[in-house]
Amino acid sequence: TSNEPEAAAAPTQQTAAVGGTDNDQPGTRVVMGFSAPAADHGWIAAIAKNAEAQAKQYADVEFKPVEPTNDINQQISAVETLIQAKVDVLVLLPNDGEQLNQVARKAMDAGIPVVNLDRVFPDKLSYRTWVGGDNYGMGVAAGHYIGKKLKDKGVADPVILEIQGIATLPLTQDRSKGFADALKSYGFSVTAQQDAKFTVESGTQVAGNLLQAHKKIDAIWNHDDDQGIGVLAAIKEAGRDEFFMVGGAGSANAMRDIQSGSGVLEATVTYSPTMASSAVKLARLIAQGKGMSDLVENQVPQSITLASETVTKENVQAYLPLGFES
Amino acid sequence: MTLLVRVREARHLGLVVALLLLAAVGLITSPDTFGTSSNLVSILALASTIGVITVGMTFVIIGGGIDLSVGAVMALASVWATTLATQSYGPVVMAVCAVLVGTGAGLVGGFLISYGRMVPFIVTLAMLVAARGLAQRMSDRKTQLIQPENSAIVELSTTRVLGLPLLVYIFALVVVVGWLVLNRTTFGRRTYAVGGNPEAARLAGIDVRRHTMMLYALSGLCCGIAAIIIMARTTTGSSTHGDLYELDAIAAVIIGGTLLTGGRGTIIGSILGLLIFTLITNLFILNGLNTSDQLIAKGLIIVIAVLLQRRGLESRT
Amino acid sequence: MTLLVRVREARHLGLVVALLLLAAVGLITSPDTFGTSSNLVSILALASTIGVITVGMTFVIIGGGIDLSVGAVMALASVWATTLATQSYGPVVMAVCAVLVGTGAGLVGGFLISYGRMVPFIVTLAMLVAARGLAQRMSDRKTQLIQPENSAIVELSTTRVLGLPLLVYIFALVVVVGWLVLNRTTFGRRTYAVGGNPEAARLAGIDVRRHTMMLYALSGLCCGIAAIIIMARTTTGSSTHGDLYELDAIAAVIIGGTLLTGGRGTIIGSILGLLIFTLITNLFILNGLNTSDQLIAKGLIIVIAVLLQRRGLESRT
Amino acid sequence: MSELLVMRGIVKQFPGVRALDGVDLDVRAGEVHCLLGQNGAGKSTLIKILAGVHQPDEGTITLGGEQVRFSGPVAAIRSGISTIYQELDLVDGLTIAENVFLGHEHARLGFTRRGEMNRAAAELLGRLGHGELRPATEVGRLPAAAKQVVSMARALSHRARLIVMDEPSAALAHDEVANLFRVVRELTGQGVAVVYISHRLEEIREIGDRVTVLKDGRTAAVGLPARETPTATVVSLMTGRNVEYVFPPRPEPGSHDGRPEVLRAEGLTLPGRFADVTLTVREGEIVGLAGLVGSGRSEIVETIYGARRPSAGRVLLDREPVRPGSTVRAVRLGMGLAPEERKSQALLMNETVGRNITIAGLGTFARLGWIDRRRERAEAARLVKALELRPPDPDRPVRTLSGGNQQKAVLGRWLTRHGDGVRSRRLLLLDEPTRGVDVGARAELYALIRRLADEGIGVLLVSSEVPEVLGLADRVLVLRDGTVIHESDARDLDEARVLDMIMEGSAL
Ligand SMILES: Nc1ncnc2c1ncn2[C@@H]1O[C@H](COP(=O)(O)OP(=O)(O)OP(=O)(O)O)[C@@H](O)[C@H]1O
Ligand SMILES: Nc1ncnc2c1ncn2[C@@H]1O[C@H](COP(=O)(O)OP(=O)(O)OP(=O)(O)O)[C@@H](O)[C@H]1O
Ligand SMILES: [Mg+2]
Ligand SMILES: [Mg+2]
Repeated sequence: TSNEPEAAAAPTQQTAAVGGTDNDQPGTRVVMGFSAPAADHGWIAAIAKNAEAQAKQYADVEFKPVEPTNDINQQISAVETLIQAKVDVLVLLPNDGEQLNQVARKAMDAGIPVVNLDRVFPDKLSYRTWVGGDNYGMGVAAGHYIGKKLKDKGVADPVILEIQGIATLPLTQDRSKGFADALKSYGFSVTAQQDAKFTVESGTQVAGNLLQAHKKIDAIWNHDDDQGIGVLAAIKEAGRDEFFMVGGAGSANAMRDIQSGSGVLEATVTYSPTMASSAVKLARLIAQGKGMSDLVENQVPQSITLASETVTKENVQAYLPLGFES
Repeated sequence: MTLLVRVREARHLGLVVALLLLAAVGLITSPDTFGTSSNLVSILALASTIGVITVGMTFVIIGGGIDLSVGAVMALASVWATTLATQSYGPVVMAVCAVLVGTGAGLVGGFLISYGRMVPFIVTLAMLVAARGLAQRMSDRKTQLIQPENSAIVELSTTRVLGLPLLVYIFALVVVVGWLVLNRTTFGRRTYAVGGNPEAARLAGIDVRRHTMMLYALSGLCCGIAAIIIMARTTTGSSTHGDLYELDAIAAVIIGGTLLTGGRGTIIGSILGLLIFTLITNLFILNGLNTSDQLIAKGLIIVIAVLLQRRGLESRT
Repeated sequence: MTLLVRVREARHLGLVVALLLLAAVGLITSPDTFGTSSNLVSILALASTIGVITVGMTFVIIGGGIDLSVGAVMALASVWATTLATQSYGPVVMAVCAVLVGTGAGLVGGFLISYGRMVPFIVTLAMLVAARGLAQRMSDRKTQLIQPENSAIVELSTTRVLGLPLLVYIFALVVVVGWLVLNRTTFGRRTYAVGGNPEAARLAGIDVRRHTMMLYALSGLCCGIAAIIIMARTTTGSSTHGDLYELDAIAAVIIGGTLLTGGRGTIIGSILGLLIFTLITNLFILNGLNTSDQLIAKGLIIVIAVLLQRRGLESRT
Repeated sequence: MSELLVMRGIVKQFPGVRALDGVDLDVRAGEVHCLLGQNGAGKSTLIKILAGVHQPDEGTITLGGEQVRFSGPVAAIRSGISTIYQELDLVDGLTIAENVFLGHEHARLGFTRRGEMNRAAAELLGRLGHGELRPATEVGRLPAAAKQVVSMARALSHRARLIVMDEPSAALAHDEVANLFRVVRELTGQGVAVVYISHRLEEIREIGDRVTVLKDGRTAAVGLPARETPTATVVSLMTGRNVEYVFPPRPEPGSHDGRPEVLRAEGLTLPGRFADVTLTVREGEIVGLAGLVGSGRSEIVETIYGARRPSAGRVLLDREPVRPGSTVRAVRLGMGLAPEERKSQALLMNETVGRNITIAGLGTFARLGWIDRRRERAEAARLVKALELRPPDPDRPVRTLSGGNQQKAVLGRWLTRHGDGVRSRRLLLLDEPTRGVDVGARAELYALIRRLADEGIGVLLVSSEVPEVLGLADRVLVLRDGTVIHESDARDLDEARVLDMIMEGSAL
């Protein structure tokens, strides 16, 4: 939410971290192509913004973003255009890793290293490095938080609801699987599952109906803090508070809610868009043939998975600066 | 007169039957949740956003046009009304702002259509695209929360009178006023003429262009009101609000028996059509169907509802 | 004869001017990339999926209907053709499967519309919803990769003849055949009659119902062909393919001068309309505009293109 | 009497056509001024200028001594001119009352006063002799004749000083025309002037005071006395030549007796419309159906053609039973129908004249669905010439043709010559084939129909003009309330007897 006055200027400084090593000294010039899905959603918008902000930190990087789109066909064309323009390195967040695989491979074959962000290409020859979050791990984290808490309370046969993002995305399916697996270790399972569309409004609508379907709820996991605003609004509208809720992604807004402790939102599991900043940094290093200064290796590693962390009232202070404004 | 009433009834009979059938399914499959008053309230609250838009859309379609921009205009209005600048003037100004933005967007589109003589489909498509873009720019693609001091807006959704949230009353008011305007005023009756036979309307001395423009302004106005409702329900303004509302609203209007070619249709039909859609979604979620099955079932139900409605229509001849 | 030709030219003049203007903008803003042959190839490849669909849509709209299901039917066809079961029969069966699924879905919709006498908007909306649901079920919401042994399909996108990928030839072939059918055969001529005045067409001895059904089958067929192209481009079948293609295709057809009320229109206009859209996207890609500004600009460009086209239309009277 | 309206030197140019080329018109208060002219002479265009629909390129209009210029229909209505247009201009979705008062509703603060409007409309309908029409009925559900009545009520609702009627009788039957004339006389009695356009010359003689004749967009004669001027003079002024307003000679009575039956309809029944209709048409024979509007003639013809499905009875073409309810079969077997409402039932308004003509016989210009465009164009050109369409250009959009010329194009559709292997027309069903067709063209059409019959085609003719049925047909069937009440050779009947038969006991 942009209207928190104190946070208005935050995004750039929070994510475009400039470390103190010589890797940040100007090097050879790098033309960096960037393609991501349409920024019609807070998390993706944060990705685009972080990438751009990070690139701006470097005088030696020429950042070339192309039209973000949710149409695979168009994203393929966009990447083709970047290949034609002979950029030095590509940062790609594909709409669907499998569908963009061929064109990513084409880029690699043309000698352009691809930094694969978030949604992974199935073919290892299609990217030089992958940076992304752990969707399965995210589900696991949420599952453990909910499972443990209910177990401690001694609730038998709890009603656990899950509100997914876009159901057709592989990442959604990974998250759900992790969630179910973690719950299983406590002997619990998901009572009902519905998908919203990552938007506030569909969050309201789906939650509004779900709350009617279940008169007594013990816990809700909502995959995405952006749509979570809508979910919370629906909960408020229905006047319900007998349960607790866990969010996903880790928006600043959700963290502030957790901090205030006034609502049902108790925790959120992170899936941070800061990975875009990291990807840009890595892409630059790859293009310049450098390694990561904290590692002994001469080159950037092949894959980097961010851990999904659980933010609760106890540790929220530490995470707030990393929360993205949805 | 009685004949007319009978015809009207028959016209909606199929829809009413479809609605009752769905309700019966609800009562059977979810006996303890479906029929509860809180579920019915929730259905009405859900229906109210698109409901308000559907009223405006009914006018536009009867008048021979189409408005694809409704969802985007609603989003723009919600964003404009929740910028920090607007919010600093308090909830009344926010509401007025939403309504003005909606009406303004409608006027612009209507002007291009009537005086620029451009096809409504294209103009409102362009408006859709541009309004979403503008909303994104304005909000910097962020979700704008309503500040605590303006919670009067949110209370439209949380405050209840006689068990119903205030926004349901807004919805009802829009429907009633829309019905009155369409059926009891010269503006409404002329809308049928403008849509059914624009040349005849012109020959009868009606200012077809001005009238057309007003229809789109009216639709925009409804989007503005819908923006207030969505702000109340989600506690936010966002450029993502109202995605694909145009399809839902048009489908409701057409299931309700309004001709896409204009000149014929009713508000009641549109609202019944919309309630059918809302009920379908509610039933699915109560029964925990997954989205894929929901979609398949929805397709089938739409076809069945229309078949039922056609029977109703035919029985009158 | 010459009069007729002149009318046709004038009809598309505005579109051609709009296209040239866009090209000029491209050459100015991205002098070293826009004009390259590889960029032009990329534009054509991008246009070919919706392009094929647009041809079918032009028939349907001239015939007085509308088809909202195109994107979903394409997705369903792509999914069906890439199931492991289908893939085990090799690439030819996969292609045939896509075409059959598309045509079949079109036939079902067309049957409901013509013999069930239901409104096209609603039937194809129901088909959209149901086909997406079915595609999701069938693929279990997963993206289905084309197996290496069936890479002949993928080669449609990677193999080039005279510098152009094979799929661009498919696109061109569909356009040419579509043009011939519409302008040189009894089927095409009757399509204009059926859309322009169905009652008159019936009384002139045309089987309006069967013809209408065939139009939707034709549109479905085009969706099947488009499915092959999208499979080649993405190397996958997926229930998410073709999202909102219906809007783009309808918009292209209407910008091209086809009347939404039927009875009038041209394939060339539709293709020009589509190329305008594709060119806009390409320009944005090359110039790296941010999405919000793109959307706003797109809205404006659409309006300008239509204004130009209207000038062209008027100049002939 | 003073001149109420003076139009001088009116010029109107349409793209490619000079529709009016210096027309004068003087109309006095309290007179019925008839406007005559061939199809396409410019009558409708002239009155559209008077009604403010078109703006003249040149010329002046003086109304009540003041020069006026109408920027739109509203301005003309305000000046006291109201118009009944040739093409019906009603809104189907509204009620009769709402149509009558469209644009000048009884309203307070924007809210319509429906009771008041319904009462006022009922009064106007009663004045027109149609008290049975309910003001709250939706206009879309009315038959063409009733719509014409609504149009008239609308014209009366303005309390105009000049009422223009563009072929108001074209959709009316005999008795309805009498009603119309009563109203016209009532109006002129109150000092209202009426400009009256019709192609039926006997009507002019009955109701008209003075006549202005248009020819090719110019005034051929001004202010002729309507009753005294000989018909031959009027016709030759209109056409520029002498037209025998007579019917072509017919074959001897009984000469068809031995010839095979092209059509046989047995016991056709459509509940509520017609019952147990049996009729035959032999090769080379013209059979006429006479009856009031609403007696079910159109329905019978449409049922034979397969456009409606009968509840009982069957249709035989050349002794073969025809599958009911399929116009496709009917056309394939050799039937052709010229329907009564050309605009809604026959014409493809977006298309050219040529394409309108060839659409029904498209298959004969095509091989495997591929159209031989040379042959198609040649045939269209031949028919445009043969039917004397004005202008004689097959590439003109049919929309821009005058009403009568559009009618010729509809007929032309069934006259295309058929190529090898395709059966040519065996039976033509002509429903009001001369509606809106001028005298000259009418004589040609009559000759054409007779010629087709002589070539062996059977013709079933429906016309609301009794003399036409009697003059053209060999045999006549008289209908009342959906049943055949009389059948005989046309020569054995006269107009008075037919009218007697069809009116007797009629509700109308
Ligand atoms: N809108 C138009 N565009 C082009 N040409 C037109 C238009 N309206 C009329 N015309 C032409 O003007 C001429 C006069 O037409 P008009 O309709 O006035 O004839 P009319 O005397 O009323 O004939 P009819 O007796 O057949 O009704 C015709 O040649 C017609 O084709
Ligand atoms: N003036 C009228 N008022 C009310 N109903 C009418 C009127 N004229 C016709 N009808 C209705 O329309 C039906 C058929 O009318 P239709 O015009 O087809 O008859 P028709 O004998 O073919 O006359 P025509 O050949 O002049 O059109 C009748 O059954 C009657 O109920
Ligand atoms: Mg005329
Ligand atoms: Mg008739």
